[in-house]
Amino acid sequence: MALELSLSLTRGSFSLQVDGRWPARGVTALFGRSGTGKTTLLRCIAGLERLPARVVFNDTVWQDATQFVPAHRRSIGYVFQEPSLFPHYDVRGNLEYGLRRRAPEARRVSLDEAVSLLGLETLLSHRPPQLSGGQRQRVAIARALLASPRLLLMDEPLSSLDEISKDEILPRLERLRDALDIPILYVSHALGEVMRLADELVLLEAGRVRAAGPLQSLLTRADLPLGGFDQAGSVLEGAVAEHDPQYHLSYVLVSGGRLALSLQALPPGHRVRVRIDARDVSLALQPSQQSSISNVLPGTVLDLRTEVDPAQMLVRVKVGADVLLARVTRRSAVQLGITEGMGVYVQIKSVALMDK
Amino acid sequence: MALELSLSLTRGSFSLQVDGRWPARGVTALFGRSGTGKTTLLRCIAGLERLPARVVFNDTVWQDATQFVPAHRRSIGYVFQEPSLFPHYDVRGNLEYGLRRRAPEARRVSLDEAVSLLGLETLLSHRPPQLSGGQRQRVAIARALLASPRLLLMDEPLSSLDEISKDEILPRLERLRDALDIPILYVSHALGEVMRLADELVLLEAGRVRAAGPLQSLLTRADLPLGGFDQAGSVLEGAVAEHDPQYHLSYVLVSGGRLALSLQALPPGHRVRVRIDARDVSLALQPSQQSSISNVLPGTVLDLRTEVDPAQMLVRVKVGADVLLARVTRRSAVQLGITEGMGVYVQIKSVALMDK
Amino acid sequence: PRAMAAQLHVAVAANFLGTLQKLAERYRRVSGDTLSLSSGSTGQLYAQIRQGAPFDLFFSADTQRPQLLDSQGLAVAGSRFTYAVGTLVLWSPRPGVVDRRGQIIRRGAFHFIAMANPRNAPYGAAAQQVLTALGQWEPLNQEKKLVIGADITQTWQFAASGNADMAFVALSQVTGPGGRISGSYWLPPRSDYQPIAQDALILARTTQPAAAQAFEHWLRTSSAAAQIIREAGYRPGAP
Amino acid sequence: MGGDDLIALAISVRLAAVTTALLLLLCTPLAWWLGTGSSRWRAPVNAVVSLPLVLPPTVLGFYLLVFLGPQGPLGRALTLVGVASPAFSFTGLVIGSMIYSLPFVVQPLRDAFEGLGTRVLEVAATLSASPWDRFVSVVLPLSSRGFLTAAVLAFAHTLGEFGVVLMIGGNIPGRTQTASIAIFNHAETLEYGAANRLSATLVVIAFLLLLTVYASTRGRGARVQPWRWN
Amino acid sequence: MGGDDLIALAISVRLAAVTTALLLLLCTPLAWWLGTGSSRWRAPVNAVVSLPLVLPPTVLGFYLLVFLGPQGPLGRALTLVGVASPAFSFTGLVIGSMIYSLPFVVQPLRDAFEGLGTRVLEVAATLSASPWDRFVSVVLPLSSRGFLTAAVLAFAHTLGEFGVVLMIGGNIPGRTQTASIAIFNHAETLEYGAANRLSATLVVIAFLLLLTVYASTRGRGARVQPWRWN
Ligand SMILES: Nc1ncnc2c1ncn2[C@@H]1O[C@H](COP(=O)(O)OP(=O)(O)OP(=O)(O)O)[C@@H](O)[C@H]1O
Ligand SMILES: Nc1ncnc2c1ncn2[C@@H]1O[C@H](COP(=O)(O)OP(=O)(O)OP(=O)(O)O)[C@@H](O)[C@H]1O
Ligand SMILES: [Mg+2]
Ligand SMILES: [Mg+2]
Repeated sequence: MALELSLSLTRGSFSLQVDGRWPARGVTALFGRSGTGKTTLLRCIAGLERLPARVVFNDTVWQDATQFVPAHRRSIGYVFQEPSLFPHYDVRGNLEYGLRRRAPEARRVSLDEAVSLLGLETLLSHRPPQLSGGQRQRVAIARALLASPRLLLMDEPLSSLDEISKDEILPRLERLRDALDIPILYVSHALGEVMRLADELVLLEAGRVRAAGPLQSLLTRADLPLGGFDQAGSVLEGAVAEHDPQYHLSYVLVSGGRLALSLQALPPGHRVRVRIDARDVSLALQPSQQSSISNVLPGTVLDLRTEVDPAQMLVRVKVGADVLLARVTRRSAVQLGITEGMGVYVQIKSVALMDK
Repeated sequence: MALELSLSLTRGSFSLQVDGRWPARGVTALFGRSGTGKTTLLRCIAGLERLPARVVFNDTVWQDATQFVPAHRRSIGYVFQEPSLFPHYDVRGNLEYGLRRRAPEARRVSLDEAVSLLGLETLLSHRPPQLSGGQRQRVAIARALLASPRLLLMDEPLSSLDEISKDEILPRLERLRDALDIPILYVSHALGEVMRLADELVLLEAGRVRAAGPLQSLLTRADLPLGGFDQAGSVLEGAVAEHDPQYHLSYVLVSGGRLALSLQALPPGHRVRVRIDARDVSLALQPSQQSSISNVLPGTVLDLRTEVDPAQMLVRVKVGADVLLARVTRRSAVQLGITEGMGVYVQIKSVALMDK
Repeated sequence: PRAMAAQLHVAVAANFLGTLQKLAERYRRVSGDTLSLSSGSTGQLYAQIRQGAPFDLFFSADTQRPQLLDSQGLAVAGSRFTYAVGTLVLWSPRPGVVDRRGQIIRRGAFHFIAMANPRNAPYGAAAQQVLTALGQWEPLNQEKKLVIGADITQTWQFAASGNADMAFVALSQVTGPGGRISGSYWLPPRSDYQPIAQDALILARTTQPAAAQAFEHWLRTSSAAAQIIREAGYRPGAP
Repeated sequence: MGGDDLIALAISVRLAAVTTALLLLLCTPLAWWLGTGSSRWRAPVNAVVSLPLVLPPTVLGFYLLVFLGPQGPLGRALTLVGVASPAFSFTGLVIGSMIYSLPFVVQPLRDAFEGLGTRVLEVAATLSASPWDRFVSVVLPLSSRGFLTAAVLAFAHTLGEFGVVLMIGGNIPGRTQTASIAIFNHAETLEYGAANRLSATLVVIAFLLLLTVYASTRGRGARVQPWRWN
Repeated sequence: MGGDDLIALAISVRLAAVTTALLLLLCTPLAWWLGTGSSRWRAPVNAVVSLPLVLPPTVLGFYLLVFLGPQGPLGRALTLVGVASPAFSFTGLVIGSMIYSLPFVVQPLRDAFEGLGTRVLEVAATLSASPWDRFVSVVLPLSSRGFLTAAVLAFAHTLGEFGVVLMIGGNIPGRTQTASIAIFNHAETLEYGAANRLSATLVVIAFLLLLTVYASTRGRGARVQPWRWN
């Protein structure tokens, strides 16, 4: 399953040139600054821009020099950057619009599922002007899901939602994605959201793909600007080792050792991915005792890099077969005498499971 | 300077009841979940909803039982949740709309300032449909600023902006706010943004004010849900003590001791506020050596609280006269034997200055 | 005899407009006075006059409306006279359609006969009388073969455009230069319909009674005027 | 009011209804093209659409009559295929009224379509709605205001139309004599009482009809529309 | 083409221009109220606005004449204050044309205003624009399509109007004889050549005018409008 793209478009001084073949499975995050062409790219994939391009989804040619499958026959779901609800329908009408246009046997999400997934129970008879910004966004997501698409395009779908709603919706969305196996192309500015959700990452810069590939490998690459983000971090593969119900902890074995994280309802041996943010990682020369930091693994410093803020340094540490990022002050780096190749202990304050 | 509000409104099953007097200085954050009435409240203050209410701004009665100052005479700036640009003007026309309607002597922001503040230099001749979502939002902010308002209402103004743009815009906005002394009422879902920007916090829940007061005091209050947020933390008052140019560090004296943070161009003695996130704080029984964690202060445990995730605990620690939040695993808390009244060392991985 | 040439405002029934234009031109040459002609249907002009329209003279297409105005005191006493008497003709623009004896009406080999509205147009009333005399009024009405023009011009247009096979129109409409008539036609016997007299009068509101009377006098007595009227296909009224 | 007047009234209402329905049907594609297309022929076609208004109705009617008549281009063509000329028939009335009321239908519809914007259609397309489906489920309801105005103008204008109708219909009682012609006839023959009665009836019928339409439809339209994110 | 025809043409164009301008001016507030107000009188007023169309023009003209004439209620009142009755004058033509073209102006404007939505006005208000300022700087440009349609319909319709104008103006050459009446006169006197020439001139003038208007304005309108966030 893959999405093959080749397009080139110029609008005034802006130009978008994309050539690539990205796996269409799980969540592919489209990450880039404002105005780099993320929305434009989604529109091209959806068939909303008429321009010479080549778009192939899972071996179905959607567009090339000789043919153009119009948007309504591409079986996509599109959550627009602005919620764009139908003003002449209430919430239920909006939700049913796409649902009705799928044959019953092709429906993979029921109205009730979508409604409870996005917490719309009390809003069904509201008209769009009677909704708050975040409520509108949730309706738009539910509407797209109910079209049972083969590919879901989401343009910053959670930007107007509060953390609690996000925390509620994201895991359910992830489960739905896995259950239904709908690949998602997900535009976001928030690296945190991306790290949490994405399997693949496409990094756009000024209309060009700067890098594309599995999230893990891109996050810790020294040549990409991702380390500079507040929420920079790394993603590790591992397997559930055991559970500690007393402290509500689960242990995950990664290449470099054992990590404790919040209790998960997963059988031992289950393969998981965990996320470790650079800001949660500190370095020590000895494994500390008597600290609340519970995860400490030995590693080897790969390199140090100055950040935008000269008081900070980003240290890449090889832990087992993985690379972790650690953000430390320059003073600490000097005082601890951190140099390339040196052995250190990484103290990890917090490890998050990426629902996989 | 204060904003006095007293209003009550019912729409279907939603009701908004607000009574309060909030200081109108610096940034007051309006924080609350989606659909709790933040937008509705801003609209009432702006004079966009005709309803019985009492609104007094700096001793000017904007609205009470006998009078109603219409929106265009309230001298407000309003950044709507949807950018809402004028479709019949290009970016320059949108920006000039409010500017032109201020007498030249009353203008406090010039077009060039606003343009460079929000990075709109290359977009001036674009029409709204030729802008990306984030660009539209930036234009809307600049437009509101150029109206030189006496009160600025901002409804999630940065929701479509990437971190880098936010990091560029926020400090400049803060400086402008201080230079011009325009009070800002700032709606946001993102606790991080709020902690960074706000002086005062108003916590809305289902149409009611749950709590209102200075940011610092609210953040660490045990009875409020703010500790439960991923980005929970605390804000401390302090004064610049000295600088360390070698490591690009500045030292700030807070009630509990000395904190190192990124070098600031501030004279010693300058009063500042610093932000410390709960996730950046770990606890230890002894001050650690040989760790990259550079800020360690002694303190006393006030209380422990279980979080939504049972594997985590939120510990409130008295450090000098301040209260810090620390997020630790339940296991660590038990292993370290943390109890109320116990003396601990707080290890602070990262301290952020709040441009004040 | 008068110091300045007058301008008279004349309301004229549409069917006589062309003829009155010629008369006015001639009169201007003999008297220096000019006529400004406002045409319309008789009913409309009548309504306007009752509402105080600024006309000096009124040339009606019938005798009824002038009589009414006279009795309402809106006319200069004694000024009403018959300026022309029309002749009805059944006409088709195509040769060989209308026979010289009007048998075609009885034969019924046509789709439509056009005629003016008998209730307000004198030519329409005359046509109805002719059809009644032929015993065809009822049957043609039943078969809906009669198309009714609002006025005699429209009736002519129905036939001229070929949509009606033939039409009862005024002889004045189909008389070309030199008295030639194109197409085919039938002149019903005058005994079959009442004379189509058209009356004129001077309006009481006129501000130029002398000039108006002078024109009326010229029209009633001048042989040149009678000649023009005759050439247009009318018979002049009794002097 | 006489029986003839009642019949004329019925013909008028029927004519107005048929004309309005046909015009809405035929003008929708034209207005769509004018409102959303990008051809450079749009400006001239827009201009041409308004031209039927420029000529006095009787004159327009006369030209139509010539065009439709046995010697006219269309009339001749019709005769060749064995169809009777529509002059002096109800069909003729409908044709004439349609031509004359064309601008009243095209222009409001065009404005409505132009004002729709593309976003709602894009959303519908991503929800698998085919172009026709989009038209029915999105364009129609969101242009209801334009359709209402078009229908009201066409209907009212056809009720009152007189010149074209008289010319092309031939004022045949019971067949092509409409209420407007009947009123005109009454007025011409000084039957002002009858004219007033028929006028009043026409006005009252029209008023009640329009009132019903506006009272029911406006409300809905208003609820749907004031909300826009522009 | 004779001098009289040229004069009639000039009167027609002037009448259409004056009527259109006055109608746009007067109907804007009415249409605004109809389009954005919430009074329960809106439906009946909406219905009444369309009624001038329902009567045949000559009949409407007749009633107007009765009303405005020296014996009519308004005419008599005017005479009392020393103003001449507007019947049979250019003023009368303007009044008659305005009444008859009223619906063509009110309805497109109302639709345009109704379609604006409240958001742009709110934004303008928060940028210190007074209601009048908002109207000029936001409502007018964003309703340009409605104004254009209203103007085109009113102008074209007044050019071709015949019945009302004939009745209330009295067909006085050089004063109230418009081109449409002149064409009618030519047809009455069987001067079909002259009628055709004048008709053609009228149509060509109107076409060129409309073409210019559409070619210049439409383009702008189209650039502004297709973008909407709804
Ligand atoms: N007609 C045009 N002329 C010039 N530039 C244009 C035109 N249309 C679009 N652009 C530019 O195209 C770029 C891409 O816009 P796009 O909406 O795809 O950005 P984006 O990545 O989605 O940004 P955001 O995150 O802010 O939504 C923008 O920089 C915009 O200014
Ligand atoms: N007419 C109505 N009937 C019922 N509920 C309504 C109506 N109008 C608004 N509401 C409700 O009012 C609430 C407040 O909306 P508001 O836009 O103020 O929320 P908000 O705090 O700005 O949310 P968000 O962060 O999502 O923008 C919403 O829950 C909405 O559903
Ligand atoms: Mg975008
Ligand atoms: Mg909101």
